[in-house]
Amino acid sequence: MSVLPYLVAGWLFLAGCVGMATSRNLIHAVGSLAVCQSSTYVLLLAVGYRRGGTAPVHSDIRPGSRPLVDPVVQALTLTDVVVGATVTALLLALVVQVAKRHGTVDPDELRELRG
Amino acid sequence: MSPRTRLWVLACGVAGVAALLAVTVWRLPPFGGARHPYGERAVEAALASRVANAVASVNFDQRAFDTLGEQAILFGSVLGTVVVLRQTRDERRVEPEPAGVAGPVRRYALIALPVVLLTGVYVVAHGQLSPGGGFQGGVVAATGLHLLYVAVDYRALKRVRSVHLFTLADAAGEAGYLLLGTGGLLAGTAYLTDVLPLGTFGTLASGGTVPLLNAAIGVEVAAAVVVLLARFLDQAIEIVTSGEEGDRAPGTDGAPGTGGARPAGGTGRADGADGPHRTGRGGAG
Amino acid sequence: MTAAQALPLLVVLPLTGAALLVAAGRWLPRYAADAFGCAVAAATAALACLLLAARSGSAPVEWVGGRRPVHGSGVGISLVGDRAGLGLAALVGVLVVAALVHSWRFFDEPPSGQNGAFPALVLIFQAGMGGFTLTGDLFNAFVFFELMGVISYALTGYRVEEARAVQGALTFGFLNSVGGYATLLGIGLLYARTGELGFAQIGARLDARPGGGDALVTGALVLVATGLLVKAAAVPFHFWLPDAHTVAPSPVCMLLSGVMVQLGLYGVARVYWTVFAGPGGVPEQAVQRALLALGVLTAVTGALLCWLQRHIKRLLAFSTIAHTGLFLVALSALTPDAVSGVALYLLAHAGVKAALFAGAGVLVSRFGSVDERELHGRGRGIWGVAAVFGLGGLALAGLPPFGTALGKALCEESAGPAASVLFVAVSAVTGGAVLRVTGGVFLGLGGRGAPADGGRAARAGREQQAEETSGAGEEPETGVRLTRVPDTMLGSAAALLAGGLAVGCVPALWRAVGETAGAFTDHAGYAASVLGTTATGPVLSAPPHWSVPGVGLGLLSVVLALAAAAGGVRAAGGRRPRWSLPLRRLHSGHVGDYVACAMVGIALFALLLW
Amino acid sequence: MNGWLAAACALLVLGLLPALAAACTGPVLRRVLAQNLTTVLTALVLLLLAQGYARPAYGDLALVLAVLGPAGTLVFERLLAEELAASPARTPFQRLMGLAGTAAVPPVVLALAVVTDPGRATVKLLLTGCLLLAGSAVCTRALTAAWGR
Amino acid sequence: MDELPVALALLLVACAGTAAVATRDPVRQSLVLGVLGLALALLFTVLQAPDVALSQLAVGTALTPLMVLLSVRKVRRKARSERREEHE
Repeated sequence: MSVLPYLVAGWLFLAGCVGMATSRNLIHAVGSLAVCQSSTYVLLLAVGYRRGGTAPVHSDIRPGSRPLVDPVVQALTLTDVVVGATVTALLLALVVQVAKRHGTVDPDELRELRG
Repeated sequence: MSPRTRLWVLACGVAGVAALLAVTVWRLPPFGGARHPYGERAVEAALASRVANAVASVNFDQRAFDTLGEQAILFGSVLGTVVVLRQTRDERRVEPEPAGVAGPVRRYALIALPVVLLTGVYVVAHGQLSPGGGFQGGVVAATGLHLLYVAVDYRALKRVRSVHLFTLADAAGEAGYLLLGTGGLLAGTAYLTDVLPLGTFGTLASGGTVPLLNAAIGVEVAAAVVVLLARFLDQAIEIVTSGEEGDRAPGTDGAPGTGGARPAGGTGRADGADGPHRTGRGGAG
Repeated sequence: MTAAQALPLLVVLPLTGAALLVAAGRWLPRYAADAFGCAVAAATAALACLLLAARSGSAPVEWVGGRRPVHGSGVGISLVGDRAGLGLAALVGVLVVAALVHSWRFFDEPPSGQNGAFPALVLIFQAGMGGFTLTGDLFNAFVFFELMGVISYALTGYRVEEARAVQGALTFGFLNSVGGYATLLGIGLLYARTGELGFAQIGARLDARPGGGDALVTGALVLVATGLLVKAAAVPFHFWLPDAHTVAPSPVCMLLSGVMVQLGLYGVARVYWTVFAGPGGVPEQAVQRALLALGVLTAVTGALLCWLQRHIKRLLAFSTIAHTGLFLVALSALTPDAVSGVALYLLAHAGVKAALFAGAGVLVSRFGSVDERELHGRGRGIWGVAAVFGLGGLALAGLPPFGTALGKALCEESAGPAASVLFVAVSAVTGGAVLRVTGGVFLGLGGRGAPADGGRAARAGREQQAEETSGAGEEPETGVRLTRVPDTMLGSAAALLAGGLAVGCVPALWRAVGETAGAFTDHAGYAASVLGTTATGPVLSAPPHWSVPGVGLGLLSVVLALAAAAGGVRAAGGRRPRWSLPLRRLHSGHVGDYVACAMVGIALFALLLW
Repeated sequence: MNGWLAAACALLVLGLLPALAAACTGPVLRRVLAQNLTTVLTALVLLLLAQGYARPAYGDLALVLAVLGPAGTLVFERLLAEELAASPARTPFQRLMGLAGTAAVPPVVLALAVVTDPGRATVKLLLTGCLLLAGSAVCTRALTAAWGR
Repeated sequence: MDELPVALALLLVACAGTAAVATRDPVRQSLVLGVLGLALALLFTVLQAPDVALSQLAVGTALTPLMVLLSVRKVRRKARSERREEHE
């Protein structure tokens, strides 16, 4: 259990990369990139977890009454989620244009930019 | 590379990276450990500035500069999407068709719409108290607005959505965040310093500038998501290139996305999608 | 306002400008939007220069949000205005202004209702690069890294009507995102080990741990460096760069090749010296080995492919890769002298390369083509552009007194005699390729490259065709073809070239760079200045200066470049050597290939560091 | 580990894992139904977790999911009309999934309402429950209607 | 035993992630990605990060699928019209 979350993070990163490299559809590749990115969420939050801790949000608990997990990694992950969503949007926009200009979204059929 | 070669190259790379990650991960401190020096300092600092949600305090106070960069990313990528999905010279717009949606779905959506918007506002407003914040609430509210498209039709959405106003709100949210930061400079300290009175712990106005920055982000995110989706919707529904489906005579096989195989009629919508159909308008480019 | 307080403004100012441009985009006329963008960019550049000049004593450090650390541990983000950071911010500002001036009449078609979109994107780009140079926090650096990334994909794909543009932007986006996520994984590992995010704080915690660095630290370096090396376009992470440069509008190329790529290198160096250079980091020999190997690979690949191109912008792109390789080789010495050499080389290269891309932009707008063969002899008469290309080629080859020659000489000194051979060869080949273009396009020298005759030759030709990118049939970026060269375009190119020359001629700059390099490579000194403790000053080395062997090697590579260009002009249009086919096939424009190669690159880099 | 957490784990294993499997295989209609089921089950698990960790604040997650989940399913229903129409006839399994989504809500919500002190928290909980029920019912209905055409 | 929810959520995330990559059709993939988003939100909750879980829910349930499906629709429409052109 002490390394399981980290292994899952690594697995997601590799799976996403494999998906991107073997993809036959650019939209699928964007989805794989999202999987790849979820590895960073898992790693960061796993790093900040503390056994028996609870969220560092004092709306319904008294300060100091329970051990807390690390709020910093949560803030980092939040930023990361936003980055992920925006990158997805921009890449999808580019895929739409690729489809328009090349008439295909299969990377194997894109015949430009060689050599 | 041929697919086969690529697979081999990939296999080598993945094996190498997997080995690297495995070796590295084994040296990490065990999952769930109790040593979080930065985290503990951050909680202390959050309580000292009377912000109940330490994550909000990190986001909008202690590491507010990260959030400044993050909202710049959002702002920039929305602008980028607007640029990339613009209507080019060889494209024109067609009017979306009305879509027939089953009655219960439409009723549900019209009732749910205000609930979603309220939830969004609630999530933004309580950002520094309970889980939530500008980003989460902004997305919820913006998504809620699109129930109009999903459960009514695109024309209903267009009636309430002025892309121009939302662009303005997007820029205003961005500028608001940046300008709130200069309060610190005016007070003679560092940029983004919390110079307002801190208020009472656990109330909506606690935490000085935190709720204001949070609200600025909320406005920006909600507006940005609307603008972003507007571009995608325009592309998927209204904009056609010459030679694309919008050009052909109506009635050949129905609107795109609905296919021709389906028998018409029934209880559901008559013609599910706002596909482009031939109109006199067009050639706007 | 103190210098420290002004540091965040280098980010805030352009962002505010961009927000205003977007808000007013509907009403602003075109020229007003351009002028406003230029003014904001210039103001930011001026602020950076002012801060750079006004500096006295230690570097200004600002804790954004006023969260100053107590006893070396705090909760805030620091911005560090040391000379390296501020100098790069100033360089960014200058190039952004040049690019905006160059694009003054560019781009006939902004999105409807968004007249200020292009200048606004460029301003956000400037903010991202400024933030990246100044930040003293690892995660904050990642945020600005992503900001640069997102904006550069959008800018690369700006001309959406062109099939290639969107494809190039897309591969760029994929590869950079993967790199960015690897970096973030590395940041997570470092946070897990040290519980800190500031460069100085992480370094201090690593050093405080008994027993020195271990596999975790090395792995973190590999992952953090991956994203930065993708940005720096080190082989085999470089595939996005030629594609992006082939398709991006010329002013964007000026920014990408002039400074963004080099910021990747800056990031690697910054992270290494502030985080990993201490006793708890990664052994020096391992880093030297890894950087040297990557550098040689990058330089050789870049130079070969540069020579083989006929698409002028792609050719320039590969020359950037070759020079990145040279910078890496020089950096691998890990000494202050090497850093000052690289810094001068980088500054001059930025000016020269940006000027060359500006020249290529003129060609596109004038002829609708950047194909060396198609343009053969058609450039006669536009002597201004011819001069930019000729001088640029000579400068790339290392003609004294251009700053490139000085930087190259200094790098050779610190990297040793074996590396000198590489430096001479690579700069001769890349400079020679540009001179070949100059000779062919502007002087009409040599043959046009007659179409191949006979069945076998034609078949071979077709085979060749399949593996190359021609530069014909480009849409003019200005919408309509220009009949004469606008003064703004030529003026910005000439100014940039003059800047490249000035780097080699101003001894005051050399002294400043020498001091900067000393402070930049000072692991303990950086931590002390950020965390407010005291430390011994950096080891001061002699300021860089010209040397006789350096000038001699520079002249040698110029002669070689001229010879190569002469040979190349004569053989113009000939078949490209068969042995280069596998190398060219690797550059397939295929996302999957690029990601697979990047994975191999990560594994390779890890292997070299172990 | 208390009973609420155990219930959440059980729901995760017995509900979410099969739903994931169903969302990964078969015709599109089945996948969308499974996605809808996942949304509802996730919201319930979130409610149970909030109780199990004694953090009523986590209930906001379920509330947000209860309002956004149906929106997501309707997105699929709207934009996949073609695929949904082409899906083969409804199987008992699919009917079961549609039913399970609606039927699982009341027991969980009522059990939680019993142990919650009456007050704002109860109102929020019941609101979440109602939204979940209504959303799930409407989505299932819309999906099966798409099949019926 | 205390970390059983974490372990189960991790398992769910790993399965959903793998399935998302293995599903090659973008439409079907977007459904699996939706489930992955929910699984991630669950994982974040058991890792005591409700703020992150909330933003994952906000992005993953409706926004991302909507963007993906709109792109798919545009792409298909384009491809279909090109096929027709070839056919004619």
